[in-house]
Order: sequence, then C-alpha cells, then structure tokens
Amino acid sequence: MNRLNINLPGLDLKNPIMPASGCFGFGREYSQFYNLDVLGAIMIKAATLEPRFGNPTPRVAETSAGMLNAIGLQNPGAHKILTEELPWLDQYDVPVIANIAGSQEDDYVETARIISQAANVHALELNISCPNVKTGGIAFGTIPDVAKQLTRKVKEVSAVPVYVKLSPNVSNIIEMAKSVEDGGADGLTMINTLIGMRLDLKTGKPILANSTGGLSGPAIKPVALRMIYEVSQKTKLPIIGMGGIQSAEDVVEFFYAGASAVAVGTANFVDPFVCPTIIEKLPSLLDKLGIEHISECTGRSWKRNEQPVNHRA
Amino acid sequence: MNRLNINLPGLDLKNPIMPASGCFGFGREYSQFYNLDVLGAIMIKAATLEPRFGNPTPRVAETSAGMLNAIGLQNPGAHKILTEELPWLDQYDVPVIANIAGSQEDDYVETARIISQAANVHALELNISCPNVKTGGIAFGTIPDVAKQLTRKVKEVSAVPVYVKLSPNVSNIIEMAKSVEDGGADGLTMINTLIGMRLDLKTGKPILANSTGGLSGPAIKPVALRMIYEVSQKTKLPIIGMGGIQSAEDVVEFFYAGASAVAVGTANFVDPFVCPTIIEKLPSLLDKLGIEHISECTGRSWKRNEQPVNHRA
Amino acid sequence: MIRKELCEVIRQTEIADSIFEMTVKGEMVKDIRTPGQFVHVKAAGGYDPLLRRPISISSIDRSKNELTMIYRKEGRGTGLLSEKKTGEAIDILGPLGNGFPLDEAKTGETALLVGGGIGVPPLYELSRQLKAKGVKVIHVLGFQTKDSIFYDSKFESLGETYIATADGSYGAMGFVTDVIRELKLQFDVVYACGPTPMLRAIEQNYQDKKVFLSLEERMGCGIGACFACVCHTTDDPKGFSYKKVCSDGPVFRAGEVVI
Amino acid sequence: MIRKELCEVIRQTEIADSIFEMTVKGEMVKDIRTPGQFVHVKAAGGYDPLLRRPISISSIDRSKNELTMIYRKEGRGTGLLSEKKTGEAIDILGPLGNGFPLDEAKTGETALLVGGGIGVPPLYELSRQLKAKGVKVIHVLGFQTKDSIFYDSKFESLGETYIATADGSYGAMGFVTDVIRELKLQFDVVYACGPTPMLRAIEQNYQDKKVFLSLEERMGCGIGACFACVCHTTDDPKGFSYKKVCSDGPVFRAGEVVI
Ligand SMILES: Cc1cc2nc3c(=O)[nH]c(=O)nc-3n(C[C@H](O)[C@H](O)[C@H](O)COP(=O)(O)OP(=O)(O)OC[C@H]3O[C@@H](n4cnc5c(N)ncnc54)[C@H](O)[C@@H]3O)c2cc1C
Ligand SMILES: Cc1cc2nc3c(=O)[nH]c(=O)nc-3n(C[C@H](O)[C@H](O)[C@H](O)COP(=O)(O)OP(=O)(O)OC[C@H]3O[C@@H](n4cnc5c(N)ncnc54)[C@H](O)[C@@H]3O)c2cc1C
Ligand SMILES: Cc1cc2nc3c(=O)[nH]c(=O)nc-3n(C[C@H](O)[C@H](O)[C@H](O)COP(=O)(O)O)c2cc1C
Ligand SMILES: Cc1cc2nc3c(=O)[nH]c(=O)nc-3n(C[C@H](O)[C@H](O)[C@H](O)COP(=O)(O)O)c2cc1C
Ligand code: FES
Ligand code: FES
Repeated sequence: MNRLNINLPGLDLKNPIMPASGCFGFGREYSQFYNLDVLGAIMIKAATLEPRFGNPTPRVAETSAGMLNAIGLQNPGAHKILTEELPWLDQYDVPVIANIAGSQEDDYVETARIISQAANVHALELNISCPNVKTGGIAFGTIPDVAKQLTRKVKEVSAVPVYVKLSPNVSNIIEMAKSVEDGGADGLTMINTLIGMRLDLKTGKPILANSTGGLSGPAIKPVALRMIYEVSQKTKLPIIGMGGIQSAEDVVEFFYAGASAVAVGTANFVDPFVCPTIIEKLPSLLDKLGIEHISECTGRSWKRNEQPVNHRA
Repeated sequence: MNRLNINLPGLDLKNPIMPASGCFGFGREYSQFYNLDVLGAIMIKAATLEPRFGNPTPRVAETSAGMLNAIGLQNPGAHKILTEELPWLDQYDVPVIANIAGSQEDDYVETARIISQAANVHALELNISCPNVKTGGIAFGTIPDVAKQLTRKVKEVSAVPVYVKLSPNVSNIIEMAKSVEDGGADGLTMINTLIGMRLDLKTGKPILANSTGGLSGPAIKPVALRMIYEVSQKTKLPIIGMGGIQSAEDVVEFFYAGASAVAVGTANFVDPFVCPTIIEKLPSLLDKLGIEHISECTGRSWKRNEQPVNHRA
Repeated sequence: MIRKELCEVIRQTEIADSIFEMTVKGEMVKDIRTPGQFVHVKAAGGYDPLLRRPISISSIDRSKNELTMIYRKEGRGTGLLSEKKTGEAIDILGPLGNGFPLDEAKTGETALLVGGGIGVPPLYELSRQLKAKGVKVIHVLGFQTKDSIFYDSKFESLGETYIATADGSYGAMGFVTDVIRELKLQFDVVYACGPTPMLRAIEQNYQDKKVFLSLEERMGCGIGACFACVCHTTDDPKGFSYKKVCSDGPVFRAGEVVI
Repeated sequence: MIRKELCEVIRQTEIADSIFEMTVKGEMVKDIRTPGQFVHVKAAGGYDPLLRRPISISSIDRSKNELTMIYRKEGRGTGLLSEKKTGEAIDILGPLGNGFPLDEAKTGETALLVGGGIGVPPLYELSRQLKAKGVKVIHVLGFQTKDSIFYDSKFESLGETYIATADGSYGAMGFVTDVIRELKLQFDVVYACGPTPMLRAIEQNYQDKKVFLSLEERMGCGIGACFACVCHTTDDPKGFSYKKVCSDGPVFRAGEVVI
C-alpha cells in the first residue's frame, strides 16, 4: 500500500516530498547522488524570460540556524530552460513544477506561456515573492490586488495549474492568500524567504553584496508553520509547505499545520541526500504515530477531532 | 574614559546594554545574580491598565535557535507597578524604560499617564506590537495611521520621552517607522517578536495553548538587522535594537546596522549573566576592531566612509 | 543562592531503557535545601538547543559536592545529555525552586511517596532524608513497562515499595492510585511527583491528608522572570493571583494551586 | 564520484598559531583526482552551525585512505572542528571541484607555487606530485607573521622555498609578489592559491606564462546547485556567461574568469 501518495491539481505525486525552487538547480547536480525518480516532484530554479546573471558575490551568508541568499534569480532564460534543462529532466519519472519570475507582468505571462508547454511541467509556481531582485518581485508579493491580477493573467496563458508562492514579508498573509485564490490560483506554496541581513564585523558593511537577502532554513520554520496554519483555515487551496524542513518529523508538523505536500530547500545543501532520507523514514514515523496515510495529517491542528474509526457505532 | 556611554532622548546611559521587556520581569530575579547598577537601563515587563493573568499554559515552546512565547501580557496592572515594582527598582542607579500595552487607545493613554509619573521611569516604550493578545495589540502595530494616532495620544500625556516598539510582522517597516515619527515618537525600539508556531508531533495540536506565539532569539537576528538597517536610513529617530542578541559581537553588528543602543531578551534565560558579560567584553572588542567609542559604530553599514582622522590634511 | 556553574560529569549510566543516571560535581550542591529542587541544564554550548532543560535532583552527596539526576532520553536536549562522558563539563543553573517540606512528616509518622515515570527520581533523596529522620516511608511507583523501571531495589532498601506498570509487564497492572486503594495503605503525609492526571487523582482522593505535589510545566528562565510557568491559585481560580512553578514550586501543597 | 561520508579523525595538531592540521580516514580518498580539490565539512551535527565549511585537501595518503586538511581557526565552524579528537567522526562531503592541472608542467620544467596564508595548504600535495613526476618546484609562501608560518620545512624538502611575512617578523617583509620580482625567479608554470589581491597581482604580472589560480568564494551547496559562488567569465565580463567556483573551479586558468 502506498501511504505517501498525494493528488493535487496537476500533480499526481508518489510522495509529497520535493526539493524547493532554487535549492536544487535543474536537478543535474543531485542526480550524482541518487536517482531523481524517488522524488515526489521537482521544483526547478526560477525561470525569467531573459537570461539573468544575478547579483554580485558574496551571495550567501550564514545565520543562526539559517542562511541568507541573494542569488538574484540567475538563470539561463525561459527558452534555454525549455530546450536544454527540461528535456534532460524528462528522463526521470517525476513531475516538474516550474518556478517563474519576472520584473513586470508581461515577463511573467510570457515565461508562463513558454515553460508550461513542456510535457514534464505539470504545474507552475508563480514566484511573486523573490526578495532579491530590484524591480517588481516584491510588490507583486505584498500588494493583494497586484498579486490577484498577476495570477489571473498567468492563469489565462498557462497550460497547467498555477501555484502561487507567497512571501512571508507581509502584514496579512491571509489577505494575500485570498487575493490569489480570487485570481484563480490552483494552489499555494509557502513560504518564500524572510528578508534579512548580516554585517561583517571587521568592515562594518553588509556581508552580502546585495546588502539584504532571503532568510531560509530551520530558523524560519515556526513562521512558515504559523502562516500555513492561518491560511489553510481560510482558503480552499491546497498548500505545498516549506521553510526549514530537515526531517520526516518536520514534514508531519507541516501537514498538521495544514500543508498537503512539502518542499525542502536549504537542507539539500547540508545533506544532499535529505529528500530520499525523509521519504524513506516517513512510513516508520507514520507507524509510530499510528497514522495510516500521510494525507490524514493535513490540518490536524485545526480540524475538529473526528471520532476514531473503532469508536463509531 | 567611558567608551560605552550613550545619550538618547530621556536616557543618559552608562552603556547601551539593557534587558528587553518581558525577559527580565521587574528585575528582582536577576538581582540575585548581579548588581543591576551595571546595566545601561532596564526595560520592564509590559504594564496594562488593569492586572492581567495572561494566557493558559504551555506558554513557551522551543524552536531552532529560538523560542516562542505567548505569555499574554501577564502583569499586576499599572497601579501596582507604580506602587510596588518601580519603588523597589529605585534602589538602583539605573534608568527604567517602562513598556506599556493595552487593548484600546484609552488604556494605553491612561497607563502612560500613570507609569510616566515614577521618578525612575526615564522613558516609555509603547508596545504596539505584542502578538499574544486577542484584542488591539496587533492592529496598532500593523496599520500606520492607527500607530501614528496612538503615538500622538500617548505623547500628549507622557511626562517622559516615548519610544515606539515596532512589530516585524509588517509588509513595510519603513512606513510604520515614519508614521510613528510623524506621531511624535522620540525613538524606536525594534524588533518585537515574529509570529510563529510549533505543533506537537503526538497530538497534532499546537504546543502553545494560545496556538501561536512570538518568536525570539538568534533565529530572528537577521530580520532585526535588516529592519534596523532600513529604518535607520529613513527616519531621524534613534533606535534601540533587539532580536537575538547574545554577545558583544552581536551588539556591534546591531550598531553597524543602525542601532544606538540594544536590548537583550531571550539570552537572559539561557545565561542570567549575559548582560553584565556583554558589558564587560565590549571594550576589548572595540579595541580589537580599532574603535574608540561605541557610538562610532552606529550606522556604519550605510554611512559613507569618512576619511580616517590621520589622513586629513 | 543560585549558581551558574560548569559542573564536571562524574559518571553516567543507562539504568533502564532510555533512562540515564548522571552524577555531576559542583559547588551548587552546598546550596541545595530540600529534596525536590531542580536544576536547569544547558545540554550543549551554542544554540542547538537554545534553552535549558529542567531536571530534578534525585540525590546528593554533600561530602563530595555531587548531585545526581535521572532523566529519560526524549528529544534533542536529553539526547545530547545522554552522550556526555565522564570528565566533560556541563553548564548548570541551580539549585532552583522549592522542594518537598520534610518537617511536615514527624518522626514515627508514615509518609507515602507516589511517583510516576520520570517523576520518580526526586522521591529518592526525599525518601532517604525522611528515613534518616525516623519517618516510615512507603513507595508506590508507576512505570510504563518493565523495561523502564529503575531504582526499585534502592527504594526497597528504604521501605515498603510497590510497583505498577501501565501494561502489567511487572508488578500490578494499572495506575499507582489503584495500588494505593487496593492495598489499603495507611499513611499521614503524601508526597507525589508524576504526570498531571496522577497528581489530580491524588489530590482528589486524599483531601483529608497532608499532600504535597510536584508539578511540571514548560519553562523559559527557570528562575521566575519570564512568566512561562504560572498557574492559578485555588483561592482565585479565574483571577489574577498566580504561582510560578519554577520559583514558587515545583512542589505545592494540595489545594494551593489549580492543577 | 562525490561521497557524503562519516570520516574518522586520525589525528589533529595545532601546527602554528591557530593553524590546525587534521587527518581523517575515508573512502572518498579513492576519488580524489587532482591536488587543489576540496571537501565540504559539517563542523557539528544539528544546526549550529548549519552550513558546511569548504576546506582544501592539503595532502593524501592513498594507501591508508587518509586525507589531511590544514585550516585556520576563524569562527564557529573551524572553532568546533579544532576541538575534534582522534576517533571522532566528521560528516564530510567530497572530493569536490577541480584542482590544479599537473600535466601543464612537463618533466624538467620549473613550476612556481605561490601561496598566501591559508591558501598554502593545497600547494603541498601539488608540490609533492609535481616533484614526483620530475618537475622542479619553487615555493614562495606568504604569511601574516612568524607565528602563523607552517609547513616551511616540508616545502623546503621538496624544493627552493622563500617565505615572506606581512610584518617582516620572518623572511622577507612584504608580499609574495615582491619576493618573486626581487629574486628574479625563473619558471614555466605558476600555480597560486591565496587572497584575491594576491591572485590578481599574479594574473597581472605573468600574462605571458601559464598561470593557474585557486579562488575562494562563500558557498552554499559546494556542488554547483545553489549558484552562490559564480563568477563572470573573462570573454563576457558583464554578460550571462559564468563559472561556479565550487564545481567548475576552484582552480581556473588565469584569464578564464573575472577575479
Ligand atoms: C521541574 C521539572 C523537573 C523535571 N525533572 C525531570 C527529571 O528529573 N527527569 C526527567 O527525565 N525529566 C524531568 N523533567 C522533564 C524534562 O524537563 C523534559 O523531559 C526535558 O526538558 C525534555 O527535553 P528534550 O530536549 O529532551 O525534549 P524536547 O521535546 O526536544 O524539548 C523541547 C522543549 O520542550 C520542553 N519540554 C519537553 N518536555 C517537557 C516536560 N515534560 N516538562 C517541561 N518541559 C518540557 C523542553 O524543556 C524544551 O524546551 C522535569 C521538568 C520540570 C519542569
Ligand atoms: C574552495 C575553498 C577552500 C578553502 N580551503 C581552506 C583551507 O584549506 N584552510 C582554511 O583555513 N580555510 C580554507 N577556506 C576558507 C574556509 O572555508 C573558511 O575559513 C571557513 O569557512 C570559516 O568558517 P568559520 O565557521 O570558522 O567562520 P565564520 O566566519 O563563522 O563562517 C561563517 C560563514 O562564512 C563562510 N566563510 C567565512 N570565511 C570564508 C572564506 N574565507 N571562504 C569561504 N567561506 C567563508 C563560512 O563557510 C560560513 O558559511 C577555503 C575556502 C574555499 C571556498
Ligand atoms: C539559495 C536559494 C535560492 C533560492 N531560489 C529561489 C528561487 O529561484 N525561486 C523561489 O521561488 N524560491 C527560491 N528560494 C526559496 C526556497 O525555494 C524556499 O522557499 C525557502 O528557501 C524556504 O525553504 P527552506 O528553509 O527549506 O530553504 C531559494 C532559496 C535559497 C536558499
Ligand atoms: C518571554 C518573553 C516575554 C516578552 N514580553 C514582552 C513584553 O511584555 N513587552 C514587549 O514589548 N516585548 C516583550 N517581549 C519581546 C522582547 O522584549 C524582545 O523584543 C524580543 O524577545 C526580541 O529580542 P530577543 O530575541 O533578544 O528575545 C517578550 C519576549 C519574550 C521572550
Ligand atoms: S520558567 Fe520563567 S517564570 Fe518560571
Ligand atoms: S556553492 Fe552552490 S553553486 Fe557553488
């Protein structure tokens, strides 16, 4: 019996574990370590319409239980991803979720149109929340109406379901979630990174060349859980949760909060085998917790206690 | 020579290190460990007009490099604080910054009026950002105009300068800071806790009885630094920085970002001697970094490089 | 006086399934007043984990400045503690809180000591001290299963000892409260430490006796500053009056606080 | 093949002021191809610190499956590493990257090896292998001060060795580049590892020679996945073309990337 399979719009997942966008490139590097077929899905690095070099280095800095990155959406552009990266990934039996970003609406729309053509792209992840690019990005992620409008435009052209990736850097995450739901989103992914910073003790200057960067890793897990808990109760959209996940226990905690699948980002850098390890450990953890199928965990923190089966009539 | 003294509105500090509100009670417990005279100031636990019991327990949960709390502003009420706690603290030669909170404007104003009468209260800290109370609190901290109005009202009655404590749970921290500056704030303290959550693996329910709580500790340091960096460049108000400070190095990093003094919260629970230890270690750290006076560090990350003295003419 | 001290690990043994007994040496032993006080232990330097862990003092040796803790390996903190080797140093804050009042049991009287699982350890030093002053001690100790039983013979050497296991794999099957009732045990004072439902039942059952209960609560500071561990007092169960488990307790007289 | 392996610490010694030499045993030694490759080390379990630390391989012993690293104790990560004792296990990912190309120096030719501070270590294995294939090696090594000098006699046993210190407390005072110029050293190939300004100067000064430079950059993954460590290529310095220091480097031919 498969105790881990999950069905979400466009995504027929053998298990709910996938690497998070930007933390797994286009899969090539990690394919040295294990067969990518074991993954539930792969969220590929953000695609923009034109190629981008990204920000100057240093692009990463460490923090307590976290890291800052300011990669700046470096990528070869939508066309090259379509013609070079996605065909390579097609050798694996694993659905791809393509992360798309842009500086203005048109870029997003055009990128969505291009990327959603690929046969192995089963969903788009609309990245309205990248904190590391100078234009656009952040406004899309913090102003509800702008986000709704963008979602609608992308939905119009996309050949596959659209998940919107929410930024945690907002006063009201529920409002953002509802807006993109209104805009026609098929699902949510959350959270992207918190905006943070580190300073160099000797120079007094920011460590990152970009000054600020996105905070990820275990440090942000409680913020992610809280937002998923809040949003999952107020929208009908399925949520792919992320933020600091490192273990099977973390995965279950995200499900309890309200997630229906999860993505693992920073932890891949710490342990390249983290995704297969989690997938392997989940069944015995479910045993220990007395859970049949992982889908039972979704929203357990706020769902009213259902009667256990053996207590019924 | 004193290399650590700092002058801020209402506050003549022998050094810029003070315990953060809610993490030091009213000082009694820590007076068992050391003479409170060594501190730059003391930020006392939040006062509300009426006494409060706070939230049910569990009120704390641990996270990676952080902790969640949902104390819920437990306190004996403004009158008792005025008549019992502040007189006790008056035996020490240390200025008190009184944290005040409320559910509605009137509460804040009345509490400010009462508490600011005490001779040893040299400043108020207007807590518009406590995430753990059901009414008020959070709205004051996230809507700029509401915050401005509240600041103005409190300023009208306060006998001492008013510092406004900003919440990090906002889309635009600069906007919040500018609003309270417009409202007449004399300074800012930042940041309060991020809203977070943990779930219990066995029950599936939130660990905190209050479900969500405020995230503090090293995990939030990069967020605090980023916000202080942004705000210090856009307002003229001095900033008392906080969020995960544990060491003299952390203090200097906060100054570089733009702080003029700092508060230490969670770290007191880990090491009751953390404040005196930091104060003791600062001078040798300044030596190592070639800095005369700690005030030179404020805003070094964004101030244009001034010519070193020996290069002038 | 409360000290923050680097204490040296003298020895550490796994005495039952996932149950560790660790003895450390430190000046703070001089300041321990009553059995049932606890220490707040930093399981590792740095911030992994960040907070201290409250652990009861299970016995002390004043002549050697040694104190012993018994803990169950649960999560990250106790997991790291269980890896400590003889000679390593551990950052400990203590002694903390107020323990069991010995003078409530007079010489010649009988004290009933009731422990559940990881609530058993502080009763050991209590029993030793009661016995030393001529109090008759009876122990009723509950464990999950046979493999998690510890210190049974140590308690037996101090007085009558009855064991219950939740699964019946050793001693009586069921709760300690059942054992006390079924054996019709007679006593003057009760001292108890264990899970809250057990403490509630004891409070309920022995309203006519002197009963002292040691509570557990998630803690921040452990010294009374953070207000993480408060409980209502019984005289004002919905009001503003409170006690802190860390600094007013962990031991309270039955009826003093709402549990 | 890149392995993630628990390697056993064979020995660790402080060989100069805050400079540690650590030898570990692991299967990954079998996969090391060239001197100048590095490993990515997890200084502690858990998340304190979270990320791995890149450290060059300074020498290998294939017969024993041992590799040696030399590192300066800087911050939290290297601080924790320096406390590791013989017999402890360390989680290491490696070997990573592409090292110095040996075949660029032919038997009978002269190779100049230039190292600055903590850039010196990978040159040691390089020098041994060059010498073994009959290349004449000259070393010019720069250190901050006398107390931070290490491996000087080891390099001397392989070939001419010149030392410079920034404060003049040992050898020539000043930069390695000054030493090379003043001594009018003659050579066919240059291999260099050290601070970026040093590498820039070497690239500038020896445009007519074959020059190979090992770069440093803050890293996330260490394997080419996160794009933390990219640099522009010289043929397109403002464009989209890039190389990753971790997986394309850390050694590049002078003129290949913008440093
Ligand atoms: C006054 C007092 C005395 C105690 N004495 C003992 C003892 O003698 N032996 C023993 O084995 N245990 C004792 N406990 C419980 C012990 O503190 C926890 O088992 C321990 O904190 C678990 O830490 P962990 O890192 O292994 O688990 P984790 O679950 O990883 O801990 C996460 C967080 O939850 C807190 N926590 C988890 N369980 C408890 C708990 N039951 N009570 C309070 N906080 C908890 C931890 O302190 C930590 O902050 C005592 C608790 C209190 C309050
Ligand atoms: C390819 C390569 C090879 C290296 N080889 C050696 C070597 O052989 N010996 C040696 O002593 N050092 C070497 N370094 C530098 C070494 O990685 C840093 O000194 C080390 O990461 C510092 O970690 P820390 O925790 O002690 O310091 P911290 O300052 O606390 O580290 C904080 C963060 O910054 C990063 N960081 C800090 N300094 C550097 C640096 N110079 N380069 C890259 N990242 C840095 C850390 O990896 C970590 O993520 C090498 C670096 C690279 C990129
Ligand atoms: C180096 C790095 C690069 C990232 N790049 C992207 C990106 O291109 N698009 C995106 O939507 N999120 C990006 N993210 C955010 C992650 O997908 C994820 O939302 C975040 O890191 C939180 O998860 P984690 O804590 O498991 O890393 C990136 C994160 C990191 C650390
Ligand atoms: C247990 C606890 C109680 C707190 N109570 C208050 C409070 O009453 N008023 C307030 O303004 N901030 C309160 N805070 C927030 C702190 O003052 C501080 O802003 C925050 O914890 C970040 O600093 P830190 O990371 O050093 O703890 C509390 C924090 C903690 C951990
Ligand atoms: S744990 Fe802080 S008051 Fe009890
Ligand atoms: S460190 Fe991740 S790509 Fe080089």
